[in-house]
Amino acid sequence: MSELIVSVLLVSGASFVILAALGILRLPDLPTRMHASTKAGAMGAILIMSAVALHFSESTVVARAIAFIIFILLTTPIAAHVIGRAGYRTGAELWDGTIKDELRERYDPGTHQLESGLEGKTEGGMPLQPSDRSEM
Amino acid sequence: MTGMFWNLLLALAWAALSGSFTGMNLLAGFCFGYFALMVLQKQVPALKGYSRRLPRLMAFLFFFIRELVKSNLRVAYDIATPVWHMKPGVIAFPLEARSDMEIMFVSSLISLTPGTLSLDVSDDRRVLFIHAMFLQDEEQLRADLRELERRILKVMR
Amino acid sequence: METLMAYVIGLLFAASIYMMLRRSIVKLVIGLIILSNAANLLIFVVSGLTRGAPPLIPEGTAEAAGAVADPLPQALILTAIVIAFSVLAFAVVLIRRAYEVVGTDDLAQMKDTDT
Amino acid sequence: MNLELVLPILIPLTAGALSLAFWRSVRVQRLLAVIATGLLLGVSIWLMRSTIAQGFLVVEVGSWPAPFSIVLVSDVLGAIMIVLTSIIGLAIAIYSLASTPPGHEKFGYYPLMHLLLAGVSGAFLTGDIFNLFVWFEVMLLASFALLTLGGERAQMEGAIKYVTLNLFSSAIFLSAVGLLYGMVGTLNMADIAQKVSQVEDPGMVTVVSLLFMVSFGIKAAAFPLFFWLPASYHTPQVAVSALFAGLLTKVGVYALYRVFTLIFTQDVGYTHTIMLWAATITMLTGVLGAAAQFEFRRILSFHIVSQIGYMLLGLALFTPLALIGGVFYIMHHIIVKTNLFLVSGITYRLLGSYELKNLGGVYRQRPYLALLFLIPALSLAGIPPLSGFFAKFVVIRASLEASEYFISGIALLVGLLTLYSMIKIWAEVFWKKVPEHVTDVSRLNGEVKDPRSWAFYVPVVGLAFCTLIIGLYGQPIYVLAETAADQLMNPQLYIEAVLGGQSK
Amino acid sequence: MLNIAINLVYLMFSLALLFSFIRLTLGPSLADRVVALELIASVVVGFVGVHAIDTGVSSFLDVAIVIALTAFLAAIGFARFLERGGVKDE
Amino acid sequence: MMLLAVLSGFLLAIAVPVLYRLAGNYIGWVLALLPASLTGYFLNLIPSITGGQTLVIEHQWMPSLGVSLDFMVDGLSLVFALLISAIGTFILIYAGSYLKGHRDLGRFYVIMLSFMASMLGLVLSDNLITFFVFWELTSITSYLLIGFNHEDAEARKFALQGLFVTAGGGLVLMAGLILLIFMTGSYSFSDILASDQPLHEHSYYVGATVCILIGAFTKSAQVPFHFWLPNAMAAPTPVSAFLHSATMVKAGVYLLARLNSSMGEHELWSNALMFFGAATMLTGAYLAFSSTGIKKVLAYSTIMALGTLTMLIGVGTEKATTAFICFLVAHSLYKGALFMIAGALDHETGTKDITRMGGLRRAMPNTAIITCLAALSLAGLPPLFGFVAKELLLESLLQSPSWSLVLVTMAVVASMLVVAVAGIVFIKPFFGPISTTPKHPHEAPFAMLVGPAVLSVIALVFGVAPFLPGALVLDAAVSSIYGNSVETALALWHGVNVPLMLSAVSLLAGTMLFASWHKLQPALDTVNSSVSRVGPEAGYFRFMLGITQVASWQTRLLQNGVLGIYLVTLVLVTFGLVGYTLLTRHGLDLSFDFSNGYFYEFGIALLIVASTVFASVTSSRLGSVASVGVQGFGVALIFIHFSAPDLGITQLLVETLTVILLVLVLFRLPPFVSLSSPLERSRDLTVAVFAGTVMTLLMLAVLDIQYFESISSYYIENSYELAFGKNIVNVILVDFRQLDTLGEIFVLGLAALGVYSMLKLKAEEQHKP
Amino acid sequence: MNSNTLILHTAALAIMPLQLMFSVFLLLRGHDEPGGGFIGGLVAASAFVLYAFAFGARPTRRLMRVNPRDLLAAGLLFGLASTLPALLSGQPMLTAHWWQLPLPGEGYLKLSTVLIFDIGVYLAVLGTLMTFVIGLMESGE
Ligand code: NA
Ligand code: NA
Repeated sequence: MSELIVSVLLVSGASFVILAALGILRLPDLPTRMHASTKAGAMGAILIMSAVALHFSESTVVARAIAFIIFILLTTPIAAHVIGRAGYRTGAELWDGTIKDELRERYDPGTHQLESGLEGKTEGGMPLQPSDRSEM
Repeated sequence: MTGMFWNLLLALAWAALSGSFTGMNLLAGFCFGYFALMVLQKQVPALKGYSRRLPRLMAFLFFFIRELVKSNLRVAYDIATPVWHMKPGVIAFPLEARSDMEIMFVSSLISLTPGTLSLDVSDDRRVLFIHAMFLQDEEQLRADLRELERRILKVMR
Repeated sequence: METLMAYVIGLLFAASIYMMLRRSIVKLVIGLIILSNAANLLIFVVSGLTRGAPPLIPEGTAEAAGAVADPLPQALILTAIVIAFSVLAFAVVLIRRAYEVVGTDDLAQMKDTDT
Repeated sequence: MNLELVLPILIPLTAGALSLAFWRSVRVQRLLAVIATGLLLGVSIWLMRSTIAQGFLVVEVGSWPAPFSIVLVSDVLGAIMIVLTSIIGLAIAIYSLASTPPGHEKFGYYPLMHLLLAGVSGAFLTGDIFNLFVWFEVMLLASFALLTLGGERAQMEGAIKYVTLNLFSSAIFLSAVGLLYGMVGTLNMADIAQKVSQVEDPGMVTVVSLLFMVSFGIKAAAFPLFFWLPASYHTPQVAVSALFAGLLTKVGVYALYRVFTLIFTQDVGYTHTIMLWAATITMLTGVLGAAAQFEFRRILSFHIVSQIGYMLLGLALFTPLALIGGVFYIMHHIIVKTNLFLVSGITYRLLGSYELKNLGGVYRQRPYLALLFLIPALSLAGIPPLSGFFAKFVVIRASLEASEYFISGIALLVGLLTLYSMIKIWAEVFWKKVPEHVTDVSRLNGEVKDPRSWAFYVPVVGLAFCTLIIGLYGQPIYVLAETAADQLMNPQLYIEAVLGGQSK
Repeated sequence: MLNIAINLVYLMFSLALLFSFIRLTLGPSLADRVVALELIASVVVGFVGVHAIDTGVSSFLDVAIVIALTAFLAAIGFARFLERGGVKDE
Repeated sequence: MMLLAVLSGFLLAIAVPVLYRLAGNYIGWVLALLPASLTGYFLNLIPSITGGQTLVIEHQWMPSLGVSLDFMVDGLSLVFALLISAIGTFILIYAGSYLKGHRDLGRFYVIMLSFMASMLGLVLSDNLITFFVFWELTSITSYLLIGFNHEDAEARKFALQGLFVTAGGGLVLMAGLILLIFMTGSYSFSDILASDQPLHEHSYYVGATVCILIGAFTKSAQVPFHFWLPNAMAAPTPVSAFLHSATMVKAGVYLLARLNSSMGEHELWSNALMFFGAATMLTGAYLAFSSTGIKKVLAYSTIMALGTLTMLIGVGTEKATTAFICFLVAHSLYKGALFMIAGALDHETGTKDITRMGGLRRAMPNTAIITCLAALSLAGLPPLFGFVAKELLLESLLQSPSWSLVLVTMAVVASMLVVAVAGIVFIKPFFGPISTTPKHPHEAPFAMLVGPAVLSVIALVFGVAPFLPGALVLDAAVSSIYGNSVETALALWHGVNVPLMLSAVSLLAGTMLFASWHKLQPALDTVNSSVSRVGPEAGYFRFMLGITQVASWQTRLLQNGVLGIYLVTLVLVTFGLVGYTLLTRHGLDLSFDFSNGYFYEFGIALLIVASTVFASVTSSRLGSVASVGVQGFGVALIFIHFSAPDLGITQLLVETLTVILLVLVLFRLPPFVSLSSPLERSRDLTVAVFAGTVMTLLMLAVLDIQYFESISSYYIENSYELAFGKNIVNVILVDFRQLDTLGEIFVLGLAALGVYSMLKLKAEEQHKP
Repeated sequence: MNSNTLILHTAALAIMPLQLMFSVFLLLRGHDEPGGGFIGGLVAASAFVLYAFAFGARPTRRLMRVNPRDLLAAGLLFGLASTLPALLSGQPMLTAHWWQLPLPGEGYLKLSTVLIFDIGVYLAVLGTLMTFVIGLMESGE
């Protein structure tokens, strides 16, 4: 039984991975490829690790598999966000079929300022300060 | 308070990683966690009211995994079939989330959900720009995103 | 598999040498990376490949279960990787400084010191 | 427990780490430099005495039995090399007090110097082929860093060549170690030697031995593998050049001596003949290279190549006398070549250039410095009764004894051309008038004095003294070389010392 | 059955590697290559997981954890390069 | 005592700076005390030597090498030692006056004394190697003396020339001496002379002889190596006087005489000596006659004398040997005197050109008298010792067992020229109309005349009483050269015989030549200048130029500065050697058996291959970097797949960090551009493929071979039991082979240091004010 | 350009402690399972690299408080210190020493020169890598 579940988990995980791979191969532009790779890749890895956890069924292995999943969930979207943002800002071509781009008009490539379009409106009396933490 | 929370979490994670939940090991984890936090002291933003969040967290996890599978399948379907069904685009999504941690979690979870990808946050941190793969029904998408954000904030606040 | 790897490693050596012979300093560095990978793999392969038996002693036992992979070359390669990495980090910064100081990334133009 | 066998590695390592820890205090680093190298000299003499008394010293590092542990071994050759290393180390440490630019001192010159010495010492003492690789790399990285310290354009250009070609050598070395391990399953050199000698079909051993030959040949700067040396040795500040000139290539030579007497003696007719011709052409190309140069340090650099040829000739002829000659040559050369570089640094300080055309008038203003140049210069050229004469005499005698007349002839011609180069320097730097376009002669005239300028002269005098000693009081030195060569010719002694009861 | 699944998964991963590598070579933008590199890291994770099951050695899991914790740094590095206006060469 | 006698010169040389400060202008006199007392010491040895004894004094030096400070005194060495110390005494006195007030007088004496001591050591050494040591020392010290006026480019050039020729010959001599050691099995002259081994039959004989002759000929300025000697006149006159009278140039002759009894009596030896000696004699005489500078004239006449001496050794009869010794002594006396006089003339008139001197006898009467004596001896006129020597010379040549007629003819021609030379040296400056010279001439100071005077007087005494030197020491000297005991029985007057008639002829002809010297000069100049274009000196300069040209050509070829070419060379050498050896010593194990691999392993291999190829061919830097990252992943997968998890982790981490570093650095670097031509690319590709192929073949060959079991079983068995660790790789790293790891972290630290200084040092310096 | 987003900043703060913790974990159990000082040090370095990427070089220096170079020196000295017990007790160089310190409750704390050495490796690796990265970032990228 457990072997069956392990097998199913493995194969479905691998399917996600191969879909991700197919996705980045086939999809027409950077953001769409990222949709495929980031999520499906992570999903695949998570499923495989679940299979591993189940297969060994030892506390140490399970614990590590959980740790792995937490780490993947934390790091994958960050990487995706950073690349996506950088790719977009450096002018990666969007697919012709893109129907909308609300970011383009608010982004100034010269100053790299990105407006929200809500400037001047306050909300709930909260002062809005751009983050001052970065130095560089 | 916040430091204590993280510290405990780290201690647990330590024990989980090493696979041994003995008292000694938890203590060791606590120590190393403390060490790690010490390094970060100044930078960790305040977090409060941890105790209320655990049940909400559970509920949220359930919700999220469902979303994850659902949208994953949708993306998978489009990739696997020869014709593109997608209508991608970038939308500006006004944020409810305010603190750094909230914004990070919201954007991360949106990114993790297939079909949506957080590209950027406006300089005043009020709008999240999201690349969505399926903009066939933008209103529905916005509603879904808002629901996701609401649930996250519920866990975090 | 060793046989196949012999060909792969031959290719790695060839590629690294080809890259090191380019005139661009960046390619030179890439050649160095490939070269160290090639040498490490060579040690790994010539001392014998073993599948699925890492040189670890399982929990609760005092001896390795059955035949395990030869740990010694692994230790050597680990050392070699670290050393190669150190060297590489140095080389990477070196080419950057060289580019800044000399003003070209063309190795053929860096021949003032010899003649 | 042979402490004296361990300390030559530990002292410079510790001094390096401590200098690093005292990064902010150049004064402490300076003090440490002299103390540590002084200690090293003391320990090396202790090591030499013990080695002579016991024949071989062996430490099984970590108390694990050989061949499973890394062993440190000192035979007479190793002890000789350690003594030389420490002499050079002390000389350079003192010289550096005066010569090192403040920026260099602040950016790790002293730790680098210590660690270079550590790498060199480790290479001389280890009895393990992979550990040898590690020490080579310690030495190499230290030399990389020293070579680039200062960041001048020439340094960068030279360093790229130096780094690339040396890395190629390291990769070949590493591959060769891997292949050898694949064949004999061990890393301990004595164990390898013992096993290699039992191999029935030694063809593959010969093949692998050539990889070692090439790799060490690059480190030793033998023909046609020497390009990195003349490309780079004249680029760093002079104390670094001197340190390199004295020690680095000799580590390659030492490694060749070690493996081609201990391990790879199964096909001497082939391997050593290749080396013989390489040695001969090395002598010749090096000296001709020098003849074409008109820059003080470049001339000296090419001569390193040339003299490596003599040393290799000693090994390649592979007779007891030839090995004596080779070992003697190494001893002589390390001291003399370092000293010449140090002198070049002083004339640089006096006149601000290494170009012969910008130098002159030193004999008039500094006759004692001129004498201090003449001693190593004439020694290098093999003029009796200086150290170089006996070194060359033994090597040539050995080659005549081996009926290698052509090679002896080349060796003699090279001696003459070496003299020519030294005389060229002498005539241009010392005898010639200060050229008219050189306007700043305030240092030469003694109008401007450097702080700590005594530190320029102390090592030069000391090394010149060593040169004189080796020449005038050469008997003990010769006996030392004889003992070393005797041990090299009888690898069984080494094997027994390292493996004890295990050797068959 | 598990064995079949494992071999199947190996096959799928091999294909996945191939596809992502093709994207890496095709680009066209650096970001595309980086995405491909990221995916390859994921595939390696998968490989490691399957290999752990295949060989019954759980220690391989640590490899996966290390990849999860560090591989994304390369992507961040590349992104940083792009955003700070590094010399592009596509 | 003997050791002290030899080394005292060196010791005194060291003390010169102090003594100079104490003695000031009298330094010459003070220093001369040493050679004077040495003269006394050597004179003191005469009785025991004439008694047929050979003194051998032994001192250890490097016994293992066969080098000892052994000294031997027999007749030959004693004659030389006496000449050196006696003439040296006068030279030192002379120099103090000649170079009075010269800023480098102290340095001069240091070198001069060293030279003298070296020369003494040379003639007294018993040990072959010690002999050679002193031989080379004379070359070096004479180099320093010739280049004494070192700020003059000519002086430097000719000093180098002298050194190059003599030291070059010296090196050849070294080979010859080594061969001689092989032949005789002995390191000492005394053993070699005492043994009656037939050296001629030894297979090394020819080689050794040729080498020794070359050494001796270069040192003694035999044709074709003679050209350096006149050029050495760039030296101050005291040096010339010493170098060319008694000493350095005679070192070669000394060696020939020393070895004559062992190596002679062979056609090669005697013919070579006769041929080169006669040629040198004639050449020297001719060139002396055709020169105008007084020092040049004397120098060339020295060459003539050296040729004569060599020729006489070659003739080798008892008579010839006697003639050799007499000629040697006579020449030393008159040449020493004449050089010092030449210096005095130069010093007092300010010119060296004889054609600008005339009628000096009035201003310098004492000088004229001394010159007269010396010149008579030079011309070989009675009653001076030069006459005795010349008569003996002609007589011995007439009795020569071979080539007698040729040699006699040449000797007569040479004597004829020498007579003319003597005329030039004596009559030209001192007689005839008074010429105006740069300085107003007056008599030279006492210190400068005492030497020539004493030497000339000795020549006169020896001429009048030739039995005196014979009884003193010449007999013994002749015996040691000839190998048997000889009684010379010298006499001034032998009656009217053939030699006397020949002398008369040469005197007559010489006088005529002298008379027409002025008229002949232009013709001689034409001849000389056309000969000099093809002569040996031109050959020397061509050789030197050739060295420089070959050197720069070779350096341009090898050290061309192009890293690519260096690397190609290295790669070709490495893999050429290895490949060739593999084929010849092992053979080819070409295998395509991939059957034991799983398909996904092929996948990983393919990934590595593809990423490597792409990294190498892409035109995108960052693509290349990313591809290298993929390659690293592939390698990590191999590690993981084949049971090396630690390696896998490390490889992944390192690869990631490498990519990060590269990206950080590439920020500043320009994109790839295609720099090399298709031809270069295909060359590089060929080289690379060749290397890769050899590496593959090598691996395939090694894969079959495992001669011995690995030592790893020890680690596997004891990792937990003894080292308390379960990760065997880690236990090896931190315990079994901890020293490797210790070295490794220092490598890391060094890389950090290097990087740190490269990045920061410049910036820091720029911040300095 | 401001390359750092709020998201990256925040994420870095969240991920970094996990990495640091994991690195210590790898260090300590390296003797029995994959890991060890080198791997641990590399992971720790990645943590700081992440921080540096998010916040820049100078804030990373401030965060670390210790100069990476001093960290490196400490690592090297730790490595050398592990040779001391053997040296002082007259055993061959680098002979391992093990001490078991009883802890409150059950169990012992196993201390050894091997552990000291591994900590040295960890620190040296961390120091080295941070020298590389911070140096490169500071030198006018
Ligand atoms: Na589709
Ligand atoms: Na240990």
